[in-house]
Amino acid sequence: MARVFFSSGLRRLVGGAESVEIDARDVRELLRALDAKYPGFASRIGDANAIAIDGEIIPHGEALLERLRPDSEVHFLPQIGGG
Amino acid sequence: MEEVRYESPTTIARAAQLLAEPGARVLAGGTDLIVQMRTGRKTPSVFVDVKRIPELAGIRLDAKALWLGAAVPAALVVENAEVNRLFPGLVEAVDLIGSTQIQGRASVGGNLCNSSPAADTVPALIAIGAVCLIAGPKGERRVPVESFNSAPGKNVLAAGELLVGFEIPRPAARTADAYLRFIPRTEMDIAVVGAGVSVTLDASGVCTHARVALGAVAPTAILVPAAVAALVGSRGEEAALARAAAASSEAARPIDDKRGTIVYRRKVSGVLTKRAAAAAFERARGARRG
Amino acid sequence: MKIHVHTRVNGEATEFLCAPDRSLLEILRDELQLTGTKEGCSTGDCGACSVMLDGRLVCSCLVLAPEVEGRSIETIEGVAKGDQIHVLQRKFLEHAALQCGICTPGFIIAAKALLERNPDPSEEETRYWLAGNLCRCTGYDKIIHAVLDAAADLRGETR
Amino acid sequence: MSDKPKGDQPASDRKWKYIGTRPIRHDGLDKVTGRAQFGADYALPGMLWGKVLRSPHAHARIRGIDVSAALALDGVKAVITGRDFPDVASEAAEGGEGANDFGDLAMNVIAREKALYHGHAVAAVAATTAKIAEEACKRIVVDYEVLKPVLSLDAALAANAPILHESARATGHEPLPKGPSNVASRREMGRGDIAKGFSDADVVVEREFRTPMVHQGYIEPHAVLARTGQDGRSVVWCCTQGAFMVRAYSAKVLGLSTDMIKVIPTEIGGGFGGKTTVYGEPLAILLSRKAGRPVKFVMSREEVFRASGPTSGTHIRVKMGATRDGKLTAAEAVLYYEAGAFKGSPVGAAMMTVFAPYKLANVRIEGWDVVLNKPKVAAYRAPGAPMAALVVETVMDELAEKLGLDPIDLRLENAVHEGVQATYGPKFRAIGFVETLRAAKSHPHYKAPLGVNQGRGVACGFWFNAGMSSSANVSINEDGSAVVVTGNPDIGGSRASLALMAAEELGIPVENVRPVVADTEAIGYTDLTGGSRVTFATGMAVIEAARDVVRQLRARAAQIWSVELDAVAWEDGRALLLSEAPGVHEPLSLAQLAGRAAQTGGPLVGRAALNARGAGPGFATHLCDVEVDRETGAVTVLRYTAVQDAGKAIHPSYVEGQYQGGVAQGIGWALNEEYIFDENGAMENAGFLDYRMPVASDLPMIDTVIVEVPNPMHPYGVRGVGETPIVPPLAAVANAVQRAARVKLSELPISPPRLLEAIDRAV
Repeated sequence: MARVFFSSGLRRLVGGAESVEIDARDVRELLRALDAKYPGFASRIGDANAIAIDGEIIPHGEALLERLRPDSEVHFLPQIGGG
Repeated sequence: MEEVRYESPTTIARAAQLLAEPGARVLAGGTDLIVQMRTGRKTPSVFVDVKRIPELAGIRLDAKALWLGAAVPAALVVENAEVNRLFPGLVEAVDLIGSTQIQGRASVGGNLCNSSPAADTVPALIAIGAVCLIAGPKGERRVPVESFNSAPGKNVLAAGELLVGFEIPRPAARTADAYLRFIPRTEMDIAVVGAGVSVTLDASGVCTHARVALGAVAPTAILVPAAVAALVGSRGEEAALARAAAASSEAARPIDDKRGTIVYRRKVSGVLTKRAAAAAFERARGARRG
Repeated sequence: MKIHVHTRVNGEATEFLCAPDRSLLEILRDELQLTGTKEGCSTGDCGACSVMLDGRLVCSCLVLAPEVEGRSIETIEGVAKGDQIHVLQRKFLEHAALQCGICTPGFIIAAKALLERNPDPSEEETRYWLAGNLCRCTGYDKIIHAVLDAAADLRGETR
Repeated sequence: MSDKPKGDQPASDRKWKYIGTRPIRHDGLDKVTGRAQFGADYALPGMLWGKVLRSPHAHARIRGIDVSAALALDGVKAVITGRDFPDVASEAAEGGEGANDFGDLAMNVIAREKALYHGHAVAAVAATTAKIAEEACKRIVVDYEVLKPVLSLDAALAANAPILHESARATGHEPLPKGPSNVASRREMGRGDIAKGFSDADVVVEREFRTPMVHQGYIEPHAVLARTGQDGRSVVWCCTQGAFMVRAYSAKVLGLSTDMIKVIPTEIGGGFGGKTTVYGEPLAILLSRKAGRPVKFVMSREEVFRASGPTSGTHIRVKMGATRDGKLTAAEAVLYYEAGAFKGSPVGAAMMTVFAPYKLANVRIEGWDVVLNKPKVAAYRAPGAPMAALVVETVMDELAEKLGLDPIDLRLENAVHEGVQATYGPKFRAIGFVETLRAAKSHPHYKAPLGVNQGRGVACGFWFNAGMSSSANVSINEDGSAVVVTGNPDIGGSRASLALMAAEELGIPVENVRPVVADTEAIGYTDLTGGSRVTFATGMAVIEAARDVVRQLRARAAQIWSVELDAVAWEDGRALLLSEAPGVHEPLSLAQLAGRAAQTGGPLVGRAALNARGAGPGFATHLCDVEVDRETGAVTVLRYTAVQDAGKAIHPSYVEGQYQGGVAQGIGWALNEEYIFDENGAMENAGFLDYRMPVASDLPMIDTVIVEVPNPMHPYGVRGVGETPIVPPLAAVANAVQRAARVKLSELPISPPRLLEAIDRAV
């Protein structure tokens, strides 16, 4: 079960939970599961533009097929730009 | 679109003739004029390059005075050993005009004729009693530097008139000048405040004569008689310098702009007057007969 | 009306036609294809367009093209002699004194002018002499080292 | 001897032959002799000159534009306005930098209904000379309805503020403004219990800073030359941080497919993030199409200031608490960032970086992205992080003073390390923060005595560093020399680093490796030069491509020797036979194998294309000594030391150069640089004279210490180094000034009038 962490800004979308465990093999499955558990979640994290999986920050658009390990830690983050 | 001309006369008479044409502008070092043209602030129709006129291009020292051609580039002034010996404050001011590159072109005459209140050489010239030599269709005339500019961007030159150079009287014995300016960086800025001071001491070290001028704190560079009064009769001691500083702060009539505030410029006017006066006293004590 | 100007550029007799209000920088770059001299500001504040005019360091953006009639100009293209680069050029390379390189020609021209009149400048003299040349990449550190090292090399010292 | 390429060993165990040496960069000779061609150095026969007409109002509705008088001018070949461009829908821009939206981008390139900042492009002209183009711009008549401009964060957020984008609504986390506002987004992040954290603290410090909009200040103005054929295909030469970005963005703005545009990156005269989007490129393409002739645009310095992408002005509040023994208990930050005329400030990155160096269980961070009538911000070196670090690091300094602790010790007590959960979420892998603190503490600089009116500041900084997509080809020439082709414009010596990595893998001298920056049709897709990613990510691709060609070389040798591939090793630029019978086959050099390439199957070309994962975060600790003139408020930087973890320094000179350059920019930002606007929103100091970047005489030598804690995710241990160096200096300078002058600061720049006022207030 991957553990998904919610920063304070996202907690209102998930009933105040700090983190939940989700059974998912990749990010696409994870988002589906989260959306099922918290209806509307997937569409409302639009501004969380990056996802960190086990410390690796991946732009949202690239992360869908990212594999998750059973002990993976997932965080939703704002987008970062570099100079 | 306007046609533009470039002329490089070799005589004052021909230059005066050209300068009588509407839209004619003197081109000396070009470091102000060309920038103003690029940014659209000035649209000259005739460039009158005066650098090929001998009277404007030389430095000469005689028994009476230093004769400084209006178009002499700053670098030549700074490199001149006699000018350094007699007028260290003027050299300090000239050396502050822009970068090394700018110094290769910019002239003292241009610095004055641009009529910026912040021009570095102007307070220094005023402090040493420099007089402008002006030629024009009606002949020559002399104007003290402090009376040359009338407002930002404005001066006493009439159509067809031309600044030929400066007559700077040889300093009396135990006389020295100093110039300081404040800028936020160490180089490449326009003065936020400039202070030029000249003092003459008697044999016992008491100041008998002084001139104090400030730049960038009024529409034109100003003389500060009250600061002079504080210095004359003193030996440049702390209390006298403090009185001169207070007089300069009081005399300053600055504006708030992107380069500094009123409060700041007033305060720094005093600080620089004090520091420049201290330097001038120090130099005058060690100065040999001019 | 265009003016016919005769000059010497890097030792070569050169002539060009120009409108009276064009800058030497524009002529060098757009007419003579000497694009080694760079434009950073066109107001004399960055030094990228530095050239030597009759042995004086100037910003070519602040020289009107007709002013160079009968004068001689040295640009970055004239600094290396044949297959021999100048010591300053070598030291800039050895010290990694350039990152993007846009300011480099101006710095080399200005530094060369310094070393020609002062073979043993102090760090402070070097910094003030070069204050009219902006560099935004290096923090100047390696540039100053390169110039001081080139000066030592030209004096026959090893640092 | 191993049967595998050396590269499979951990980076820390490896014996380097070329990595860590300081060869002369391959493009260096062209750059010191004036031969290198930058953006403005290209010209084509029949070329026209482009000029942009820019809005003289910071906020105005455009009721109509009449270009007829301009078109009537002899020599004018084309005029375009917003109406010549397609409508572009709102869509997040990938592959660029920061939070760009293509709809906004299109409107930033040329205004449509509204001009949103002083300098916003309104029309563009192509003519036979620059002077005619300029004159034509003057003859274009624009009917403006001038609106009240919004010029500060406070004004933008005020009730009844004029609204820039009437139909836009704030996004993010509630509470959000209802209805139209200048808030583009509001977000929150955090964890733990803030109230409890602060109640556990023995000391709480709260500080507030305002920082102005500042510019990257690259010396080369934006320049572009575009040529379009009768088939509608365009070739674009421009100085950019990303040729593929220019292609994608221009295609999007012009409604073209990507294959219609080829972008050839020229040498680039600095960018620092400022050349990560498009300005004149789409205009030049469209004008060249309309005029049927090449069109060249070069921005003036004034245009660069007014109409490119500086970074945000900010208003930041930070509160932190600590126990008596120096353990941080809680931290809170509220960050307001100016986005400029369109949404997308770097506040997101600021929220994530603000407390990243420290172990904190209780955190609350609130970030606001606010639009106002200033140029749209672009990336600037560690976008968003320096201003946030300024406030946190001044708070840390004040905590240290209040607790009577050494400022480095306080940071060491709370410094993050491997395994710690970052305040922005994930756990750190191997990082070198503690190592930078220790190196700074033991540096002679830290113990050097200080004089009267002098002070020493310490500050730390963090940046993520990026990976992203890169392609690389490594091909072997007939004589055994090599060519490395990548798609990243070289902004600070990256060609030398990439060549070093190829040399290391191939085992040939770096002088025999030629690194090339290719155009968009000569190499696979490559994300732009930015995010400190090139040496890391493109370097990874080069290493992979080189290993690919080494595999081929081993196979060729195996073929010649009639042995299995596994029996051939590659060492020091030669294929060696790992057989029981030494001396049977002499090793085959790269040159020998290259010479027999045709015989053994054809040319030797290694390829790699990857989306690099595992960028290692960069940490730095800086020391700064200043002297303050208490009568004028002038600050002199006396000494500066920058300590930073590079993972592995490939070419140490250019690593040092990044540290030094970032420090210089940071010092400028701290002391003098700022956008000054008049009451109508026109920038008053749009030139190098009054936008006061540091000159050579303003700075001391900048000492550097390269710490190397290898990034476990890179074959050589590389971390990006380009951005982190600008994060600490704002605070390092501020802390030094505060200690030297015994004042509390709350605003940048620490200009002489501002500091003198603070000194007078404190007396």
